Order: sequence, then C-alpha cells, then structure tokens
Amino acid sequence: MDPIRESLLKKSRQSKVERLGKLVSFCCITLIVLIVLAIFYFVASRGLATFFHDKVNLIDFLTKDVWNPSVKDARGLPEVGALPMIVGSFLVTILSALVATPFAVGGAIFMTEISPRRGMQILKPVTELLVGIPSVVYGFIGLSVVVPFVRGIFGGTGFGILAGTFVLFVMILPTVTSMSVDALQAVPRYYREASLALGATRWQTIYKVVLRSATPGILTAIVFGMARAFGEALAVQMVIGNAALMPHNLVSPASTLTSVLTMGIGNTIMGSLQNNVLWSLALLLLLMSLVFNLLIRFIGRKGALKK
Amino acid sequence: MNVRRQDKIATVVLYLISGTIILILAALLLYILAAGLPHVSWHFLTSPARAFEAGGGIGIQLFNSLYLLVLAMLISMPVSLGAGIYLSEYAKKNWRTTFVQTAIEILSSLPSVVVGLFGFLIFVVQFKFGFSILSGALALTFFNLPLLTRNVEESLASVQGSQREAGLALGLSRFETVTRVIVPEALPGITTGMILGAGRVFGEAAALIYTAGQSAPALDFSNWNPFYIASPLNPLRPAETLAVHIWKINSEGIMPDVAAVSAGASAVLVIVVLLFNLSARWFGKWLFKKMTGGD
Amino acid sequence: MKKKILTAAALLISLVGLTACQKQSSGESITAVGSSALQPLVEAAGEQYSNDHLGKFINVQGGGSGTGLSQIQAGAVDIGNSDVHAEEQNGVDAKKLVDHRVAVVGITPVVNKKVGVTNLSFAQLKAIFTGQVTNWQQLGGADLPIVLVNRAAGSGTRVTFEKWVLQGSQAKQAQEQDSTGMVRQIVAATPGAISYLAFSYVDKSIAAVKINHVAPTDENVLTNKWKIWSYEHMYTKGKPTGLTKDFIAYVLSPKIQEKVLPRLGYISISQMKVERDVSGHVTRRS
Amino acid sequence: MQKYDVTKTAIKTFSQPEHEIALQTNDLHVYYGDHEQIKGVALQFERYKISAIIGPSGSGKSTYLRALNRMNDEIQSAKVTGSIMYRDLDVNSPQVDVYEMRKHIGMVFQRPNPFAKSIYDNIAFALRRHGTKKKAALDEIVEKTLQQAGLWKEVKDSLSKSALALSGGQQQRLCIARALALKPDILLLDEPASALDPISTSVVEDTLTQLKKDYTLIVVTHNMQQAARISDYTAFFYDGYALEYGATNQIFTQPKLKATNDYISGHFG
Repeated sequence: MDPIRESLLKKSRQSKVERLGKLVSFCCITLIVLIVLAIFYFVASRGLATFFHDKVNLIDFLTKDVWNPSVKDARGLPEVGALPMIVGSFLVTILSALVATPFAVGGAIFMTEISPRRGMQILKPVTELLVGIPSVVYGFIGLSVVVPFVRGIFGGTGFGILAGTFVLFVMILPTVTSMSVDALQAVPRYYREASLALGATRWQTIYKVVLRSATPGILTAIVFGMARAFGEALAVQMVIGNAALMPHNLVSPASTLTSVLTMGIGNTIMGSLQNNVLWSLALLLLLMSLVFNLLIRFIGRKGALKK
Repeated sequence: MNVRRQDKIATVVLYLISGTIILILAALLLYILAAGLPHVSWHFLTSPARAFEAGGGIGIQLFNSLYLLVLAMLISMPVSLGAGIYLSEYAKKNWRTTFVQTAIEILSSLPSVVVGLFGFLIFVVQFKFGFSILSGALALTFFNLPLLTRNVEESLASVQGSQREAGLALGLSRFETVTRVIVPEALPGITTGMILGAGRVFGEAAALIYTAGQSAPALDFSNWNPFYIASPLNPLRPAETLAVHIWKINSEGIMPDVAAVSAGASAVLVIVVLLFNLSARWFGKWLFKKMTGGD
Repeated sequence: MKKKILTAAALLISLVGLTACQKQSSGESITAVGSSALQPLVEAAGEQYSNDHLGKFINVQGGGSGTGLSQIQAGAVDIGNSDVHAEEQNGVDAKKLVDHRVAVVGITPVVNKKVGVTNLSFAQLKAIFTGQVTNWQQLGGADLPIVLVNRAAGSGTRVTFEKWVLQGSQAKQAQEQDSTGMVRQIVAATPGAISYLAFSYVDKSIAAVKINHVAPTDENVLTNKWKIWSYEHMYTKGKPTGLTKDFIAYVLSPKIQEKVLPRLGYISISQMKVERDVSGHVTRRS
Repeated sequence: MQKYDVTKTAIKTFSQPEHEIALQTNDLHVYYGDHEQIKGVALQFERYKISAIIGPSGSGKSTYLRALNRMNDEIQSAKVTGSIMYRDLDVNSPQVDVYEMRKHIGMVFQRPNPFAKSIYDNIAFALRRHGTKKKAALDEIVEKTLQQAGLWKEVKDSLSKSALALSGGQQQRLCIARALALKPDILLLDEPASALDPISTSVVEDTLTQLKKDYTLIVVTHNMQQAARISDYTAFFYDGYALEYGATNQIFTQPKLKATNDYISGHFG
C-alpha cells in the first residue's frame, strides 16, 4: 500500500484543529451578537412598555415638550414629552460637531500635508492622549473651568448647551481628527503629484484635490464623532444643567437624553411608568446609534462607488 | 500672487489650528496635574477613603480599579481575539456578516449607562453576583468587547494575504496559520489596541456605578485567600473604582476636603491612563521589533 | 501565548465558581442599597459593626432611593435605604415592606449670598418654586433674577421639600442636579440662585433661609417647629431576621444614634420629641 | 487581440502515459463566481520532471496551478469541478484531507512571502506544527533544505536573524526551502522568479534544475526563455484552455498551433 495515499485519507491533526478553532471563534462572535441582541431586547421590552402598557402616545412622546412623568395631564395620561431632551441632544451633538470639524480637519491636513514629520511626532500622540482621558475627568474640568467661564461671560448659571458643546467638542476632537487623518492618507499620492505638477499651489491641491477625494472619509469621521457625542452621558450631565425645558438660548439649562436617563434611573422604581419612560429614552438612544451607523455605512458605500 | 497669498494664509491657519489642539491638551493636562498633584502623596495613594473626615486616600479604589481591569481584560481578551479572528478570517461577505458588524458597531456606540444598567439587572440581580467586582468586570467586558474585536479584526486584516497563503500551502489549517503566523505579526497592533482599551476601562465610571458598586469596604491586605470576604482578591466583593469615586465625591461627598480628593484622584486617573497610552506605544514598537527580529 | 490566556481564564472562572459556592462559609454578609443621603450613615455603622462582630460584613451601595425600594421589593437585597416613604413612591407595594426609621434629616432652603434675603414665608417659597415670583426685589432682596436649582425628580430631598413647601402644586421646570454637592456648588457660584439642602451640607459658601422666622436647626426639627424634615428609612421585605435584624438593631442602638449620627450631620431618631406619619400627621412622643 | 478557435484545439483527453505520472487533471473547470476561469483542462505531469505552464496574462495559468493543491478553496467565490488525480485519489474529493494533501503538493508563490520569523523558524515552524519537535531532527532538515535551495552558504551564520532582512532572491529560495522541508512529492511554483532581478533569477533557476532529481516540479512562468531553459515539458494556456502540451523542445521549435507559434514568437502576450 502507498503510505502517502493512506495518510491522505485520514483526518489529519490540522483538520481537527481547524474544526475546533473555527468553532471556538464562531462561539466568540456569537456571544457578542447575543449580548447585543440581549441588550436590545432588554431595552426595547422596557422602553416599549411605555407605549403598550402605560398607553402613552408615541407621537406625543416625540413631539410634546412637557416632561413631568409623575404628573397626569387633562386626559389622564402622564406628561412625558421628550422633545426638550431630543432637541438638547441634537443641539449639543450638532454644535460640537460643527466646532470640532474645522479643528479636526485642519489638524488632519496639518499632519498629512503640511508637516507630516512634526504632525506625526507631536500632534498625533497629543490627539491620542486626548482620547484616553476619562469622561468623568472631562466632566470635572467642565464643571470647574468651562461652566464658570461661560457664567463669567454670559451670566446665568453657566450650565447649558454651550458648556456641553465645549466639553463634547474636546471629547470628540481626537476621534474625528484621527479618522480624518486616515481618510486623507488614503488619497493616492499621485493625485497630489499630478495637481502640483500642473502648477497648483499646495493649498489649491489640498483644497481642490485632496479634500475633495477624502470627503466621504471625513464625513464618516464626523458622523462617528457625532455618534459618540450623542451617547456621552456623565460629562454632559455634569455641565448641561439638566432642566427638561426647551432650550431658549445656548446658556440656559437644558438636558439631553443621556443626562435625564442617568439622573432619573436611581430615583424611580423598576417597572413603574417613571422608570419605563427612561427606558424609552434609552431605546431612542439605541435607535439613534443605529441611525448613525447606517449613515456611516451609507457614506462609506457612496465613497466607495466614486472611486 | 493672489493664489500664493491664499496658500500662505491657509498654511498659517493650519498651523494655528494645530497649535490650538496642542494648547487645549496641554492646558487640560496642566490643569488636572496642577490641581491634583499637590494632593498626591504616598499616603494619599495607599490609605483608604474616609466618608466624612479629611485626610482620606484612594488606596482601595486604586487597587480595585487595577484588579477590575485585570479581570475585565482576562475575560474580554480571549473573546475579542476569537471574534476578531472569525470576522477577519472566516466570515463570508454576506448580509449576516454585515449584520454582525453592525451589531458590534452599535454595541460600541451604546451609552455606557445603558450597558451598566443591563449589567445591573443581569449580573447583580438575575445571577445574584451582587454589587461585585465580577459584575463590574462582566459589564466592562460588554463595554470593551466591540472595540477590542474591531481592533483585532483590523490588525489581522492589515497583515498581508500572502502570509496566509504561505501557511496554508505548508499544510497548516487556517486556524493554526492565523494563531501562529498572523496573530504574532498583528500583535503590535493588537497589543496597542488592548492597552488603549485597558485605559478606557480604567477610566470608565457610568458602567460601573450599578455593577461594581459605589462602596469600597476595607480590605484585609494580609489575607489573599480569594474566598475570604475581605480579601483583596475576592471577586464577589463590592468595589468602587477610582473613576466611580471621583464621580461619587463630586456628587455626594461630604468630607471637608472633597475638592482636593477629587482633584488628586483625577490627576492619578489621568496619569495612569497616560501611562497606559505611552506604554502601549512603546510596547507595540518593542514587540514589532522582537517579532520581526527573530527569537 | 493564547494557551496561557485560556488557562488563566479557565482558572479564573473556576475560582469565581468556587468563591460563589463558598461564599457563606467564610464570613456572613448582607447588602444594603439605596439612598445616597443615607449611605454615609449605613456605611459608618456597617464598618463599626464589622469591627465589633468579626466575620460579619455589611455591603452598602448608593444608587438612589428608587433603586433601594425597587431592589428590596424585588428581594434582590437585604435592606433598601430610602429618604422617602415607600407609600410616596409610584410602583411600590408598601404593604410588603417593613419600615425601620433610623434617623431624621432636616432640609432647608439655601440661597446665594448676594440675594440679601434671610427670611421667607411658606407662601413666598411656594411662589418662588412655582415661578410666580421671578426677581428677589419682589421679596425685598437685591435686584437679581431668581435662579431655581432643583434636585433630580424623585430624589428624597426634593420629594420632602416639595411636599411641605408646594403642598401639591407643580414646581416650575428648572435645572436639576443629581447631587447635593453639585447643588451647593451651583448655589454658591450663581447670583440669585435658590435651592434646598440637608442641614449637614450647609456651609459658609451659601446662606440658609429662615422660614417664618424659624431657624433651620436640629432643635427646631426635634419639636417639629421646623417642618421640612424627613425620616431616613431602612426597609426590609417582611420582618427582618438574622444578621439583618441584628444590624438594624445596632443602627438604632445608642452607640450609633448618640455617637455616630451627630458627627455625620443626621438627627438621632431617639431624640425626636414628635412622630409624624406618612400623611404628615404629627403626634407627640411620650 | 487575435482570435483563435480554441474550443476545437483545446486538449480534452490524453493518451496512455509512457512514463510514471505524478499528477493529472481531467476536464478541470474553475469558476470565480459566475466567471469561468478555467474551461476544462486535461493535463498530466511526469514524475521527476519540470513541467512549465506558459501563456498570456489572464489565460488562467495561476488559477490552474492553485487548483492543483486546492488553494482556490480559500477564495470564497471559487468553485472547482473535474478531477485532479494524485496517487489514485481525486484531490477534490471530500475524503482527502486537504491539509495532509498540501504537505505532499507544496507551493511557492510569485512574491517571496517568508514569515516574520527567524530564518531557522521559517523552515522549522511548519515541521513543528506537523509533529517534528526534536531539535536535532529540525537542525538537520533546516540545513539540508537550505542546501537544496542553495541558500545554506549565505545564511548558515545568521539562522536566528529575521527572514525579512534577506534580499528578495534569498527570500524566495528560503520559501523554496520551507516548502521542501515537508518532503513534498510535487512542488508547484507560481512565477517564482518574476519578482526577482536577473542574478537572483538565475540562482533560483539553478536551484530548480537541481531539485528535479527528487521532486516533480510544475512551474508557471511568464518568461518563455525561462521555460525553455529549465523545463522538460511545456503547456501553453490560452483563454482558460490548455491548447498545446508537449516536450519543451518541440513546443518551442515546432509548435503545432498558430496560437502557440504567435505567442512564443512574441506576437502577443
């Protein structure tokens, strides 16, 4: 008999290893998916109870601006208009993204186009260090520096959208910057060379060629930063003032979905309406993070098509 | 001429922006350190906290943070490695994989409060682990898994495909090729990601408030039997971490030196996280040299 | 490398499993969860109790009165700490819970020092917190807009304050803070700010306000001359037994009531000259 | 590009072999998704000879080679039909253990792909994974294969150095040594010299001719001179078909088909 032929027909150790290894790694990924589904189910089951069990109208929940879960309105339904929080969340998110974008993109251009050596040696480590600072510390600084600063200039309490924007701006800056750097670096070198060879200045090249072709990547970075800002809880809660009121201006106390959620959860009874509406807010947060994700995917796909 | 001037202006503006970013960080760091470092002493780092008198330290909180970190990383490292391997090596390009990736992304952008409350209901209440290091570590795992998994997946994907072919052509299974060839080569990236993740875990508060708890009972540092209830190693004891401590004393602290303790604790927290960052960099580079430079 | 990680994980899991099994054999412990206002007291008492009784441990957690009541109701913990009566909380079946009143906390309105008002009536306070009065000038103070700072809805301090001041009216929506420390900080720093704090948090950075010329002092609370005060409750599900029972008795013992409470800023329950039920009905204690 | 009537001339069957055959394929098709890359190829490779596969880019040479030890399995969309007979077994049949099979049908790739490990470990690694653990045995195989690959003299003092520090030509010979270490029956080489400079190329070619006495080699090459220099047989691939196959001498001097003639005389490619 041919020994090689024999050996070919036997299950080798490697194929056993492969079966086992694939199984183990599959279990790992399944575990993660199960966790996500469990969290989703858990948040949804409690969050939806507001509408099914406590009979709150979804439209009212999303459009009314009076938040007072323990008080019933004229129709006997609880006053749970989440609009002030939704507006607050979007305002701080959009404003901080607006402030952060020029800084992030500017810093990224500096790192990739203007002075890669200095950029990579100083600016990159600096932004990465910013990522590492815990959000409680941001909150602590926001409270002891930003809020008094805002109060000093605009009067009032200092708490509000503006203070929240400042804190979130610093928090999302590193994320947006480093992702923008990746986007700019992905622009092929010959684009720049071609443009420069045609006599364009460096800035023209950056503005007309590099930025243009990196736009999808930069947009993704911004949306990613917004997703982070939207979900941030502790730091925002410490500086925004937590008033469930429609924000009149940027320095009046306002609230976000996360801040109301963190504040209220310890003071309500599991299973009561007051608790369920908080889970509805959490569900809203979850859905928003889904939307942000889909947005990122959509932008990514569009960008891919262009190339 | 106009074009040239534009170019000049743009350059100046970009320099200014970059300068501002650096200035912001420098100011942040200086502020934290200047406010906190004067309060940091050996005594502060090693003595237990006091609820209502001055002179408390953060010794137990610091130990708790480190122990929790080790446990959380021990659980999340193998899982994220496995999941990352699956995603980068086995997952086919179809809707299921997209679904899984979206799920992971969502988990990573989930507010940590939600993760904490989920952990509270599942581990603390359902599994009866109580407010404990174990509950906290599991909640942190949830919080950490998506980031680590993505990091592993990306690090593995950045290793050239020809390395996989090399292993496979030698009659090795894909799994052994990945674990013995690709993972070692991706190790610098993976390690950097893990250490950065560790830094995040170290600074996390919201996910822990309702899982690891907000009290730091005195520990008996002479008894390391993990079954003893006051043993530092007991995974079922409640454990307030440094980040939670900062949050708590800022909210409810009634000791006279609240401001000093919170500033000091913040400084320590930031220093530790910075150390994680720097060591991630250094270790990643060192590992890369070692991996590519033979045994 | 991977094997090592796996081995470590396996070891860890078995260790945890073992610990879970052996939990009872090496020391006994109970868990008390809830009100962050009561937390320091229970913590301090628990620490002393462990010193006096070797091998017995009291785990104390914050999380808020709501958490305390939901957890004790669910039977997940041994003691639920709360600043509010279980009857006052939505979603709690108070009949299943046994109330142990362990301390009293007085709550006072506090204002920023620039306000220039030292005395208010209940009616004025109500007008302030419902938003009918918006400037301190209307109350004889400085020309400053009134800035309301509330505690989070459902927090014990707020429930108590609103119960006695607003008497059922709806408070004006205003900024809310999760914690006492933060409230004090904001009131101290914001001209025109008014809020309310437990007595023990009042310090020189802010000004406490008299109500109807009654000063917010412990003595006035003992006789109910100062009306805004609340009991601190430790709830158990059914009658307490074993360690839980011993510990509650310990908290009520003179050792804690007379020596520890005053240092922490609580008013001892044993010194109270009056008793008040959940509907606010006051009886003299004999 | 000139059109040839490929379907009629393509090799579909072959006569009974005169020599010992190491490997043969019958009606082999390879699909990538919907695209048929190899459209039915029948070839047989003689033992202890070098067979070269030539043909223009995109003619399916590499795809065919990769099918022989089932490397196409690793490409998700790839599908292979037809048979690949090796030792009376169809390589594609589920009974055959793919990992064991690859030990016997080794492969060297176009671009050198040494592991980011030491030179020694590059060779010893797979051996260890397949069960050879003894240091002495490993040492012996490392030395022997490095000698076979003509690399021993250059690296014997730096075995613990990183393989990535070697030149491209040296890396490729290390990859050949690495493949030889498993004592394969057949060695598949996919344009092994295309990424190398002329001097390294000639060293690698020498190495291959040396190996012929112990191994059956199948070499895909883009370089016709190379095929002429080293191979005993040559197959000409065009558009997913093997159009002509025969002794190298005959293919290069008297090709039967116009297409082959056009290709080797440089009219297209």
